[in-house]
Amino acid sequence: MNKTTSFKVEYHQFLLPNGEPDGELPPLADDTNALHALYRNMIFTRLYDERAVNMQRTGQLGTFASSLGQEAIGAGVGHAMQPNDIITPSFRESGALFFRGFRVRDLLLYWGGDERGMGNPDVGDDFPICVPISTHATHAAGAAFAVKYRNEPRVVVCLLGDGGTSKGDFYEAINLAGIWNLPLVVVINNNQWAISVPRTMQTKTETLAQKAIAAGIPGIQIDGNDPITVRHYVAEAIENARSGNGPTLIEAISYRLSHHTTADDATRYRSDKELEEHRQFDPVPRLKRFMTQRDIWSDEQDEQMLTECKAEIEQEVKQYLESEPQAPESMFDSLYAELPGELARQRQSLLGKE
Amino acid sequence: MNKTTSFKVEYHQFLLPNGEPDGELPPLADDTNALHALYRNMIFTRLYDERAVNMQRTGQLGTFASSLGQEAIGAGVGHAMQPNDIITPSFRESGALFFRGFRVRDLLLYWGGDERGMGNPDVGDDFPICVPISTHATHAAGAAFAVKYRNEPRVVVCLLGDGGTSKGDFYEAINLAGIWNLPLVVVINNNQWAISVPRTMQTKTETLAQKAIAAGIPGIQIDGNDPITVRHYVAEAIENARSGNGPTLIEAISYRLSHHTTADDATRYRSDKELEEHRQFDPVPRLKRFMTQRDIWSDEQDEQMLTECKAEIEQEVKQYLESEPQAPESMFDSLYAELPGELARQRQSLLGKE
Amino acid sequence: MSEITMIEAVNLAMHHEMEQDPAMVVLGEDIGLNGGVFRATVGLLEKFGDQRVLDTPLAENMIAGVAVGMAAQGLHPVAEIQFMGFIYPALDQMVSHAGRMRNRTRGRLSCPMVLRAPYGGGIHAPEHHSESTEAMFAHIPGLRVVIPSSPTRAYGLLLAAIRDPDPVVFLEPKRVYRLAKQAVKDNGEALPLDTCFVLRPGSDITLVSWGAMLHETQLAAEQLATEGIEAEVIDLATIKPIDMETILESVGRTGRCVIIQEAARSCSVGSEIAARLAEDGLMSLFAPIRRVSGFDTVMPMFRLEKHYMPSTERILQAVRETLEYA
Amino acid sequence: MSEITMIEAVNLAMHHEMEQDPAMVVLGEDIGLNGGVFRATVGLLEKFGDQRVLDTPLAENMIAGVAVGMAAQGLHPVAEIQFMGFIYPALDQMVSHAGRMRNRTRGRLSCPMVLRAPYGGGIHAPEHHSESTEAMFAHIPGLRVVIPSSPTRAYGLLLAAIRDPDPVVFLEPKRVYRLAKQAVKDNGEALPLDTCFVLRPGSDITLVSWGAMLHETQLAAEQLATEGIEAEVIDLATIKPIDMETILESVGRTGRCVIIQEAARSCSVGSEIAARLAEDGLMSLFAPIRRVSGFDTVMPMFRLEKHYMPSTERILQAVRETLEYA
Ligand SMILES: Cc1ncc(C[n+]2csc(CCOP(=O)(O)OP(=O)(O)O)c2C)c(N)n1
Ligand SMILES: Cc1ncc(C[n+]2csc(CCOP(=O)(O)OP(=O)(O)O)c2C)c(N)n1
Ligand SMILES: [Mg+2]
Ligand SMILES: [Mg+2]
Repeated sequence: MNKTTSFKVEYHQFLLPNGEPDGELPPLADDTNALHALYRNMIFTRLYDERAVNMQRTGQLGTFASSLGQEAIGAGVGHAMQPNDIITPSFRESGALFFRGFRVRDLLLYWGGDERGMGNPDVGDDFPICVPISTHATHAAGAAFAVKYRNEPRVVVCLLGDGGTSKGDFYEAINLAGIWNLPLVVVINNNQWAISVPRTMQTKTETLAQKAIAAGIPGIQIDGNDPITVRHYVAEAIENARSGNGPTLIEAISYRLSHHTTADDATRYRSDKELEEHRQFDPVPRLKRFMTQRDIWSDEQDEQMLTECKAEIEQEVKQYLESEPQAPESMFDSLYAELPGELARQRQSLLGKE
Repeated sequence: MNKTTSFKVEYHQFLLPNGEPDGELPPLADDTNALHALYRNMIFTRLYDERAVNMQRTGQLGTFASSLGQEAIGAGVGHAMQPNDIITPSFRESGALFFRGFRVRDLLLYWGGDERGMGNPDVGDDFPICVPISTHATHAAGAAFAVKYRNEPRVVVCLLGDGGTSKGDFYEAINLAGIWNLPLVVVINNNQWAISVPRTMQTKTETLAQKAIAAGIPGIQIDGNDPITVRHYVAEAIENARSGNGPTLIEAISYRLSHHTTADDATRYRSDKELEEHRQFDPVPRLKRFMTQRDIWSDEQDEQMLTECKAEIEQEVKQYLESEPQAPESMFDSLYAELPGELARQRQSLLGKE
Repeated sequence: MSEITMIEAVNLAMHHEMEQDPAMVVLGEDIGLNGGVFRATVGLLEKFGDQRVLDTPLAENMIAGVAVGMAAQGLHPVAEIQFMGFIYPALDQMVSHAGRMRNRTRGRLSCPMVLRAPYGGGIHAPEHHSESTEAMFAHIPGLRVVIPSSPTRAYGLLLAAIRDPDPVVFLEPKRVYRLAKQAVKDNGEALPLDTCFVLRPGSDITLVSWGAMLHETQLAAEQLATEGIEAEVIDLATIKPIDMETILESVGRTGRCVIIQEAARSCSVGSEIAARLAEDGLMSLFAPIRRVSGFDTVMPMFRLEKHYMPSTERILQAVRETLEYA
Repeated sequence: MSEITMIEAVNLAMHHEMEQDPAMVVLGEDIGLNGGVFRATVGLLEKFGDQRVLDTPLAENMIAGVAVGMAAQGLHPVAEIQFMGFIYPALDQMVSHAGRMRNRTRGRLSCPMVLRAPYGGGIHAPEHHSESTEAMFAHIPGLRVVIPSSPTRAYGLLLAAIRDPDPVVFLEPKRVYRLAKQAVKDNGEALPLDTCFVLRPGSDITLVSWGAMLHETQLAAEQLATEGIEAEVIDLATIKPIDMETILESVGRTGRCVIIQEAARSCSVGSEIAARLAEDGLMSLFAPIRRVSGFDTVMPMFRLEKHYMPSTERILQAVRETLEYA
């Protein structure tokens, strides 16, 4: 007996690299406020990145991971989420975090080596930045269970990278999300590189989206450099999850135009040619061109927005630079709800009062 | 832009549950020696299991995992392998291990709580039984790399269960096998249960074979209760891997007719009805009927073989029961190639000579 | 109030707390219909349904990670790892996230989860089913590690662990699961998570132990008593934090200490207690601190396990040498 | 013979051994074209090709498991974990398989692998990049754990680790990677894997440390020398097994001991050394054994890391208190 089971993965894109629409556009394309918000977030993130990289160079910040070239993913995801939804971010999704209520100073504190960055009490239930790759995927599943358990109309969005799809955590999490029908959307930022390891050495699959098939959940591939595509399909998956229809895996195809982090030198392993070829797919000019063509954006607006964003960022940088360091003993003070006696003594010894 | 990538998983079966052929048969079906060997291995394994379960009941053995109902998988896999190939077994594949050169006394020693069981020096390079689920999948990948690295025409076969496919190790291993094009065949013994957790609670996927799609490698589903199917497709995958064509994932569908182990009581979580329904798929009568229909097996042969197998098993049981326990200090003696000084002192203290 | 075993006490505590606390959920492998391979969760599924008693796919890293995610979002998950030998994939989540969530977010999020696992040898189990690696968890900042040694303490300590606002690793000495019965009152009273229990007062020597080894330790103390030697027996109970006050006070009186553990010796909980005594109690010691422990070998398969695990004889020998030391 | 840094010495040892040993392969994340994020593997890919220098997908559990599989089948894999903060998924393989393969098969198979990882704080790295959890590995039977503290010792110990027929966890204090240069002879000579190094002889007090903390420890010793106090400084170097002979001999002479480690305190390597001294060297002690260590807190993010890591002042204070103890 021979039987065959079939599967498929679809690829979606609305805007071509030059900003021209490719076929019919979704309603979102007519929502000027939404487009402006997406654009502003991308610009803001890019300016923030630039500033942060400079601060790292001058010793005002630690190692920093830029999202240059991939801003459409953070913007699209952040904009697609409802305030009450929950994000479990990787370390490269500043744009999404700005939409979630994290301030520049929070992120600078974090990359400046200060726990308070992830402690902003106004942020709600969002998870902190996760450094160990893909270990947050199972948190996302657990959080999705929690909101489902309480019948809350909330969805969890997990962001991770192409490298992150090689780690067992990722599979374990999507497998659970499938079988438990969790309100979870996992977005892969496929920026083609995991530090120096190219996507082609990470896995033999043609797509990363097809990894969803291993969990029995829908998986789609989208142009991650088109903010309209990202916003549209992530929102669709989120609302689908909110309606009780379970998880989706989305592979957003992008490209890391920066070094991996400020500690990395990509010229060691990546050709200039490849890098230059990918500049044409840059999401920022793409959306700008689209908006300009549609007459909902002008150079003046652009100038003004740049100025505003820069001013806001400078204001935040100032706050960061002026922030008093935490007291050394703060390393004890949020460790447990109630500090055990033996640690209270260690704390005293740190204060020099043994 | 919309593009679609497609994937498929095929299901294969040669013999129907009643032993009738289902369509064209492979050459193997005409190889009487091979069929006799497969049948003998299944019978032998079943008798061994029965004996071992009894020994556990009478305190002569520890917890024991029977493969009742799933003998076609061990037989098919073991027979398909060349002597020089390498197996990484789970704990439920006695039949395959008998083909590999492990003796009944070795397995009894192992389940009797004695390390020497896996130490049989005649066994070659095969890996020992692996108890932590799926942790041996990456060993299989590493071993497959080693033989490929040395240009040896050898293939590694990894056996694991349906439950084992939920664990990150499994995905990480097949992903690596795909991208490194390793000579590896992973066979899932899908016996429908992981202790009390049914296949349907393990994952949402329609098949387990489709998990191969996440690694970009071929995945097929086969009737794991038809020894001809198992032997045929596993051999095909092995020879394919040997020819440099990379890994295959095979889901062999079977059913656990026993309790999980002697420590388990399946009546707690499994209906008698389900159990009874699955008896009709039993691989042992299936092959016997096929051979009888083809006139290559008789009741006399059956009787004689049973007698022979029982005698051999009793002989082995005797060897096991008469085996002198290892010296207590043996726990030190194979730990390191050279025992560090501090451990030499602990060893002395065990001997009461501090 | 009936007499129950430790495993029944564990079960009772979970029943009690699920009744009280709608945020409590239980998850793990085979914990639903099967009631757990040791029957710790028997009856929970029937009583609280399959949204609160969750059979998971087979993946310990996932179980721990999902518990972290649940706990950070207001649930009180109690996750079971079937045997401690399979807990290592969960360790990453415990060290990288569970122990850090509160600190990393300066208290914005927290991680009130319990990770339960049966541990230790002596039941003739297969390979990997008899480990005692509590020290690895006791080394991890931000966690609490608890080991009960009797039905009453299992009940009270597990309640405390579930109610604790921080992550607790709760290790159950499986050899004790059905060893003895005790009257356990289902009164919902928790025990403290930072206090030793003095099981037997004594003035000649202090014996510190935890989990199943208290059995041999108490037998040794009884034997010594017949010889007129009064050993004080302390059940450590909370492995992290360690209640050194009680131990120091005792050793301050007895001047002699033997630590008994089943785990391998190097970098273990016994090492920590000895080190703290050498730091804070040195001058009250009349004799070297002896550790009676498992060897720094792989726990042997069961035919030899009794040679690995400290016996009453080995304890007695160490005690005698310590007492005779001059 | 040129002066090189520790990271160059690590690189040199791997170059040397790959040349000698065709069974040696190197694997890990970013170790190929990129030469490793710390440049430990620079030049290996170019010289030995992509079948011996293997960039892996991103999965530490897989890296360790694959190394176990390779090693069991005759290769000598040297696997890199990019930072110790990401080593935990690999721990399962180390405890469940690497440390057991020889024992479980009574020597039929073995596991001659090395798991290398940079560890420790002090370089202002992001979260999870500054841990010191060597104690977890030192607790695992069947492993060896090695920590070099200088270029020459890195070269000789890494060669020994690669040649050792059993699994070795090789932890490199990344703060020392480029701290100082030393003349290292590329003569292929390995150092022993069971012996301390006495870096400075002394008769007044014994200071035991390893890895990066030897820097502060030696500064403290120098300061003490200006005051006429001669501290003996011992580089533990092999964390498992521990060379207690050397330490006991030293403390037998000095009667005083301070142990300095960057790691959290509870159930650590320092605990083990103190415990063994309290067991086998108690009567030679004139003063309590002090441990100067990281706190039992999460390693803080880098703005505060210097308050976590033992400073020369903290060492000096502990030494003074130990010397003044009467
Ligand atoms: C478990 C783990 N291993 C290694 C690292 C070190 N590391 C940081 S980022 C990175 C690559 C991640 O690649 P990808 O998932 O594609 O994300 P990207 O950096 O491209 O956004 C690595 C290896 C880590 N943070 N966590
Ligand atoms: C990592 C790990 N977790 C849990 C267990 C306990 N356990 C032993 S067998 C088993 C179920 C395995 O199911 P499956 O993979 O389908 O194999 P089967 O027993 O059906 O052959 C479990 C949970 C284990 N051995 N290893
Ligand atoms: Mg990437
Ligand atoms: Mg199964």
